[in-house]
Amino acid sequence: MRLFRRVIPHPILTLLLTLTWVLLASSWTLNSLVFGFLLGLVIPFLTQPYWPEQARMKKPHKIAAYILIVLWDIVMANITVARIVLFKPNSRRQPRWVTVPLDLKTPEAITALAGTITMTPGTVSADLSAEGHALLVHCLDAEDPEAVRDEIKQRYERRLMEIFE
Amino acid sequence: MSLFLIAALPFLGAVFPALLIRAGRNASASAAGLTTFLAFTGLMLHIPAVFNGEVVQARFDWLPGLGLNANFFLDGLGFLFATLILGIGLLIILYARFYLSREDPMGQFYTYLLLFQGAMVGIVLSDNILLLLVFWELTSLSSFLLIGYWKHLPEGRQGARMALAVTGSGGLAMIAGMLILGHIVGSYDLSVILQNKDLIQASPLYLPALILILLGCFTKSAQFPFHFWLPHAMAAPTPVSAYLHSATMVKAGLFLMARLWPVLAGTPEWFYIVATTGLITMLLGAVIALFKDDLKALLAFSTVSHLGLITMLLGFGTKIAAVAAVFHIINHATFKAALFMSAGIVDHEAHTRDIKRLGGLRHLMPVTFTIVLVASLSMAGIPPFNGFLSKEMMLEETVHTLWGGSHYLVPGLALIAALFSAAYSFRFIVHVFLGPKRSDYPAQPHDPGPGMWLGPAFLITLVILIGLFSAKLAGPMVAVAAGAVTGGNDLPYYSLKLWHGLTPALYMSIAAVLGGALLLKLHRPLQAAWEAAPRPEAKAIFDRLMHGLTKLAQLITDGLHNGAITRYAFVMMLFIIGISYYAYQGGTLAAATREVQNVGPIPLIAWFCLVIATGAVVAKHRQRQLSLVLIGVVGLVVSMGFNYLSAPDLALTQLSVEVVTMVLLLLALNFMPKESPIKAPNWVRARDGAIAVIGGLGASALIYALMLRDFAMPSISEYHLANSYKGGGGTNVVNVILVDFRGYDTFGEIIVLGIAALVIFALTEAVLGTRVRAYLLNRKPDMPQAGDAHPMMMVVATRVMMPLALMVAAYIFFRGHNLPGGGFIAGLIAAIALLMQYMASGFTWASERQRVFYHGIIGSGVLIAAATGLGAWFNDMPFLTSDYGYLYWPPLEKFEWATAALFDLGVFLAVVGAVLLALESLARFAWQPGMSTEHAMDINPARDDAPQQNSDEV
Amino acid sequence: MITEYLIAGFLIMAGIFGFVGSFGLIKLNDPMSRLHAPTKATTLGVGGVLLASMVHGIAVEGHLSLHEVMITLFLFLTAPVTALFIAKVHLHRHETLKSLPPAGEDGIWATHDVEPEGEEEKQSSA
Amino acid sequence: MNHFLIAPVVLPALVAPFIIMVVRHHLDLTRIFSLACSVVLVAVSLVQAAQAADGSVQVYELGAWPAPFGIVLVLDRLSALMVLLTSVLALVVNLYVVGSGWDKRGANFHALFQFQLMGIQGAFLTGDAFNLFVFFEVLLIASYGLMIHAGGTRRFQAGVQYVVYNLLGSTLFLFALGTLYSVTGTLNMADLAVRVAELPAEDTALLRVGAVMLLLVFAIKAAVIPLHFWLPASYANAPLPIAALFAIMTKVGAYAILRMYTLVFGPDLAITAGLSGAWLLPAALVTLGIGAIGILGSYRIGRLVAFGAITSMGTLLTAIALFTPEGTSAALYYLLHSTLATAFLFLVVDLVSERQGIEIVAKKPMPQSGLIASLFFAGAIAMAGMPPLSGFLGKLLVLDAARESSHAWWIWTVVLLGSLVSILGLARAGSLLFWKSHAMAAEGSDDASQGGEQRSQEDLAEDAARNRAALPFVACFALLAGLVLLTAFAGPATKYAAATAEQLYDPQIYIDAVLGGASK
Amino acid sequence: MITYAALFAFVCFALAVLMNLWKILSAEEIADRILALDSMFINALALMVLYGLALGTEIFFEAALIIAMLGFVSTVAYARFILRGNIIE
Amino acid sequence: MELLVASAVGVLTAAGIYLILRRQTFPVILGLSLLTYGVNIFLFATGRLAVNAPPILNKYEEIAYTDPLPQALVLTAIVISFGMTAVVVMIALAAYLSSRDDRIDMPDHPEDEGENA
Ligand code: NA
Ligand code: NA
Repeated sequence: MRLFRRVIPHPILTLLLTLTWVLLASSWTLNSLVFGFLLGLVIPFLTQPYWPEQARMKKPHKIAAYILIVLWDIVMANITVARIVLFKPNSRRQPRWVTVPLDLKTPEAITALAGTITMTPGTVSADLSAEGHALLVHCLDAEDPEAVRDEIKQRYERRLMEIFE
Repeated sequence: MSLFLIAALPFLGAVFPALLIRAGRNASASAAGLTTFLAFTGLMLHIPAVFNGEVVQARFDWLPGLGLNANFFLDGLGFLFATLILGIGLLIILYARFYLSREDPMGQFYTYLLLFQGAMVGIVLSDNILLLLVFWELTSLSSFLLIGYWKHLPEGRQGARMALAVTGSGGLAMIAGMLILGHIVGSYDLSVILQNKDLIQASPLYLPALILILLGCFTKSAQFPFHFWLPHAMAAPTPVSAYLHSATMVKAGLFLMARLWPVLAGTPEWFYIVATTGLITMLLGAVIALFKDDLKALLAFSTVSHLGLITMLLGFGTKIAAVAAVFHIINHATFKAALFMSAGIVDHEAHTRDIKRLGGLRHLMPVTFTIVLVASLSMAGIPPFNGFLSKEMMLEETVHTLWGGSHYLVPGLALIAALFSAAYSFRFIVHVFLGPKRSDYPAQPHDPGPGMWLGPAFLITLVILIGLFSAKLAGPMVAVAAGAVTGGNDLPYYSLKLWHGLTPALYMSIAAVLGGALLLKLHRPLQAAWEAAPRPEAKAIFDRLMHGLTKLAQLITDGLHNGAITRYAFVMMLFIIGISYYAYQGGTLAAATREVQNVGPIPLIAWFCLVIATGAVVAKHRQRQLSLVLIGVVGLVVSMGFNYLSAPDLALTQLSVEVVTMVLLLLALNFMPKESPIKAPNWVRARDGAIAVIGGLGASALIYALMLRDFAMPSISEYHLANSYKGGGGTNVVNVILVDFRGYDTFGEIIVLGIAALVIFALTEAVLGTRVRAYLLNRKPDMPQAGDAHPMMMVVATRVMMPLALMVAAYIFFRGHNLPGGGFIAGLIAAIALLMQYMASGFTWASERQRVFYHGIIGSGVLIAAATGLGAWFNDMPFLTSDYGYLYWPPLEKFEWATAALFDLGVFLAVVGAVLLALESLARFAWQPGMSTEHAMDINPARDDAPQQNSDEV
Repeated sequence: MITEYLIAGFLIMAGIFGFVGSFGLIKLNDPMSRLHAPTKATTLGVGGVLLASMVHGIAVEGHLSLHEVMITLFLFLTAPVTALFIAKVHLHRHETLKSLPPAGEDGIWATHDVEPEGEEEKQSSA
Repeated sequence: MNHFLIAPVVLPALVAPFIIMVVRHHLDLTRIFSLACSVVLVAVSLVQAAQAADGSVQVYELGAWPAPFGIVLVLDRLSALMVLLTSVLALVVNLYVVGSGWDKRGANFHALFQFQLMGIQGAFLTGDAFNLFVFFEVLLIASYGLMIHAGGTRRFQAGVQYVVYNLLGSTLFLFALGTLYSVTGTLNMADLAVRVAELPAEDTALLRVGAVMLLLVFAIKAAVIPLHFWLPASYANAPLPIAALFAIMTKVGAYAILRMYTLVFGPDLAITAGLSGAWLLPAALVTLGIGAIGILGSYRIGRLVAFGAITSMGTLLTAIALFTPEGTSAALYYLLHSTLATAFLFLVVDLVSERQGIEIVAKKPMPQSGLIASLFFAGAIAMAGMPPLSGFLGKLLVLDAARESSHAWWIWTVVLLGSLVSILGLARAGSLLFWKSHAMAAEGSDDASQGGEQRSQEDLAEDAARNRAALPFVACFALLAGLVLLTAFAGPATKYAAATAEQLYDPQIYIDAVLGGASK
Repeated sequence: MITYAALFAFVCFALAVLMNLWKILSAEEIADRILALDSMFINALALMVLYGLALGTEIFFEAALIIAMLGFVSTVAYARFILRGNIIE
Repeated sequence: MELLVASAVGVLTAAGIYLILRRQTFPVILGLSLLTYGVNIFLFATGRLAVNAPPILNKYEEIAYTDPLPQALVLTAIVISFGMTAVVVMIALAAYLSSRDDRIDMPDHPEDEGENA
């Protein structure tokens, strides 16, 4: 195992990069895999100094579920937002700021949460608090900011917590 | 002795004093004297030949392509002048050794003097008019140095520049004249030219050539109206005046007139120009000389007058006049050099040359007095001295000369001149040496040591001897010299003797002497009248002219080159457009051969975006950040356009270059004003707008016309398409062109990038090495700053992206040979991936993590590219010859490899290094002490748990 | 046939959301709200096109092209960063501590967390 | 395959990155490598000149791609001459720079210097029009770096102008190349010549535009009026030894004009008739005049020499614009002379400015005043075209070559008057700098500190050390020796020039060599 | 059918680009201009992929990939410029 | 299509020229950028325009390719002009920082006229 660690210090990244190569090359050949793998070994070595305190995921397998949920939310929210943008007069729309207190600690997790919020239409992560314990979210049209905050915490933060911390 | 050696010896002699500067005054004087003596001896060895009427020659083809040959010949005329130059030169060298003071740099003096001597010898020995020109100009230069020898005297500096200006311009005119002369004859060799009188005088170019050559002669010989420089040259040390300005250099013009006399003289043009100029000069010089109180000025104007005399004689165009001219040249050289040296002695001893402050010196300086007495009487034309003889001949000739139908004009004026000449000669004797001894000399005068008076004493001996035994002593010399001047041995009868009977000339001589005495008697009232009379002061005019010229030059130069690049660029645009239009309308344009292609709506919209954004950049260019945003639109449209029009490689390059450029511009803009406040006046903007529109229309029309026409011949790119795969091993033809067909261009291109980075680095060092650094360190942001310099999301996102981006870079790199991509784009992507780290986590944090120096990356990139190119040499193939093939390692499939990829790797590295070095250098400007942080992101709650080491949070 | 419908559906969806995104940019009347609009274009707008393209690649041209996945991945990584920065520009220029909701225990939002003038001096002189 | 041919390009291209990678922080090593490279370059270019002397045209096909499809290097008499001149000049300037310590005053000097050489040599050797552009850019960008070497406000300001103006030139170059490619379908210069000659006579307008734009590009480089405006400020504000090296840069423009307008758009070509002669000659004459006036009207020594450079370009281009073998032959001789003379005077003027500042005003006498004055005098003689140095011969050659021209009178008048004005200007400057300073010394006035930069004690100590250095004088004397040799061996030199001109006006040899005789 | 759908998408994205342009020119806030430019990049990306789809070629993909990957860098740079003045600190 | 490209070249060139004639360094740099776009498109268009005919060789079928050579030239030109832009920006910045003035004109008035005659 130690040998494995020494040769492949970033197994997930290496795997991801190998996959990336294959995706990019659109070729599922042995050559491609080998080559992608080699690059997957070299590149993390090169970039390692720039990502010193790399977070270790606790339950990486839960990522897939999370992604699916988010994708689904994106589709649904898009439709809502499209309706707001196209048909709802500005005067009846209720833009709101929402403060989301954070339980997440690791930068990667917080970033994932903020990204998720932004990518789901209707909400945008606008800022972190000075010490990183709260997230400022803007809602395009929210009658009940509390509900938005709770949904974020329930639906996304909890899951990210599982994955990362 | 070879003529080459005679001509070269003075120049060799010039070297020694320069080298012997430290060896002392005697050493340099001896060296100068010795070489001159050697040359003189060498010259004398040719006496038998010359007096036999032979012409001694030495020939060397120096610049045959031009007809400039180092050909020398020695005939009577040359011999006469060379003898004067070297002989008097020896005397001057001796004289100067004692004349110059201890403070004067002796070596320098002799160097200049011998340079001059060499140039003069060169002139008189040249058998090639271009060679003669070389020496001619050299005399101007060396005399410039000699006149300005006393650098601390403003008169010296100004006199030197005046002499150079006048004689220099004459010399330049003469160049043209000589070239024309050579053109008429078809050769620049004097011996050839002198055989072609009829050809020359029949040529329509005769007159221009004559005028131009005479300009040279007149300026050099101080003929009216160019005479004014000579008196000002008297600021030179007296040996110089004696040598250059009486005996030799001023005679160069006379020499040349004499030299070319056989082919130029004898025409009415010659007569009227030369004789008239001479006559006026003679008269004017004599008159002015009488009223000069400075001894040297008196002598200078007297020299002007005598030069005029000789010029006039040459101008008469008759052989007998030429004989007289030659004779007077000899005589004048002897008595005038003696007089100059004497004046120098007076100056040296009494510390003044002002006649008004002198008088009664005959008791104090008997030797000098004797010398001056004899020489002055000779100059006045008193028998039995030599001056009398030649002046008599001159007067005789004037009597026979008809000017514009008048018998009396020339002799009349000549008589007046002779009268004044006698008067100033007497004045030198009477006002300086006669009269009562004075008590107020600036220094107590007495005769100097023999070193100073031996020379002039020798000369007055000649004056007397030639006067008494003219036929014996001077006769042969005059005969051969005059024979050379008149171009043959058939000289008319003349006799050199004191008594010719009661001729008109004798009466005129008597009248001149008596009148001269009378004038001297009347000197005081005359001087008063002279000084009261308004007359143009040549120096003032010249100074004004030069000053005006300099001012004008400064005005023109500053006016044209005022540092306004806006105007330079405007002129450039105007010129380019004008000339291009001129070229266009001079040709014909055939009908278009291609159809216009249809346009879909999307390209139309893209075009619309481009045009609007471009217009907006122009309209809003004063808001700088907005302009950058708008440029971003332009860049996007251009990239999309490339992509749409089948140029994916270009699109990729443009896109990535765009990003880097934008970062760069923003980095720079941070330090610069955010607005451009200066607003040009409306008319300027209208003018600029007009030229811009015309330029734009021109470019449009040109490319439109080109696009609608087919190549007359197939493009070479057909070969590239056909051979890209076969010969280059790649299917992306653009890439194969870049790394293979035209890899050399790419090699140059990466070097351009590398250099750019080096320049930027060097510049950063230079700027940060100055007080600018202090300014930057204390600089306050000019806009309010937000908190959170390194936002967490940015940091995390870029961390995730970096390996992915590098992967993409690798992908783009490896596929480049076959599909869009390649080393350059890959390099940019990699660079941007790193750049993101800089932007996200800050300069200090990121550069601490940079383990390889960018200089090294650039260098290795260039070296790898070069080494790949050089690798071909081992196969004895040219630089950058590529190779490709396949590798097969089971169980893998075969790998394709190409050396071009290695070359591309060089490109990749150079790009990465260059981009990052440039950006890093720029970022260094912004570095301030408070900025360093050990953390990549300002906010990180994960640090809450970690033990607090250093709360450096901003 | 189904794939054709699928592709067409994706394309139409993409068109609608792409349009809505940029339309919102014009229509919405407050700057923060306008920031929401382009997220649509990035997600379902481009996403639709990419999906269509991917399906088209598989169905019509018969090979699996996964570039689209990479593009999506990058968009999802970068778009939130873009949005965050633009939001911060807005906060910086138009919002104050008062106009925003409280920032919880930290008291202030990061964008407004600027050290006072004097402190900087101290640091640089230290 | 004569790999020697590319050595003048590859050698500096290898040495420069080596310097920045390996010995960047060791000044002595950097100098050794840089100087060694310069010496080897001289040797290489001597061999090349010898090879080209027999009149053969050697071709080096890069990447083994046949012309016109790949890029070729071509060595004929002209390019060999230019390469040799560049190498010699570079060696001398390098010696001077090392000796005077100029290279220490900023970063990356020697790397940029070598890259600059690479660019210049590449431009002289290439046989491809676009590649010429690339090497123009290489030499330009290196020159930007060298121009602002050691920094300073005025230098930066002048640098901006220099770069901007040249970027406009580069843009025009691309317009020209695009047009030519679009019309002819080729970039190889020999191939261009063949294709242009065969172009249908009824479709000439576009080619003419391309041709003339190209000429204008080169005219910018050659500082032809009214495209010369970049030069005075750039040269005068550059470090003066660099300005000395730049003496060759204007010649690149002259070279390119000569090359393209004898090979591709030759004087007999009907299509482009009247394009080059019509305005180039008058423009060259005006250039000469403005340059001469500038010499007289300059307040600073660097600027004075810069205008001297413009004057000499005017003379040179006058000779080139005759487009006759005699004119070209004269031009080539004058080119050799004026490059050395301009560089020489720039170096001398640097000696002066290092000691007493840049203004042309009388100050206290400087150290080594006598020696420097002599050098200045020699430089002025060379610059003004006075005997005994080669300038006079060059001027005579130019005037002689102009005899048959219908503009002979104009040419003679301007050249001679230009000389006069130059002489006046140089005499004025010399008299102020070297003679009047003695008067100042005598009067004991003290204004030496005026005009120059304020200097600390250390600087002064360094100055003193620098003043004792012999190497700068060696460099000056080397250039002077070059001028003397050029004078003494004017016969052989003009013979080579005449042979070069003859080769240029018989472009078929060049074309056959490049295209393998296939064009016949 | 795909053709029509593609045409529809083309029209939508083309209009979107025009609206972006309008916003870039007319916005009062620099933040809006940056946002509009960013949207324009995204819409251009979509247009390119659409073209690739319509023409059945893959050569448009790389440009799309580059935009997706690098487009945000200039947007961030613009924004950072306003926020901090210095974009690398 | 040709007209669009040609007019784009013209517009970019005209805008570039206009901005280059401004009096401060920054607009001049903007002008150079626009001019660079203009000339790059010009050079590109000398290979004539073609849609969907990139010069990527297809091993399987005979198809039309656009002229690859101008593309290669433009690529080189883009890279070079990038380097040039970087340098000119830096020198302009250095000039500005040294003099705190970003006017591009450089008035050159002598402090001392010296001896004239
Ligand atoms: Na490529
Ligand atoms: Na650019």
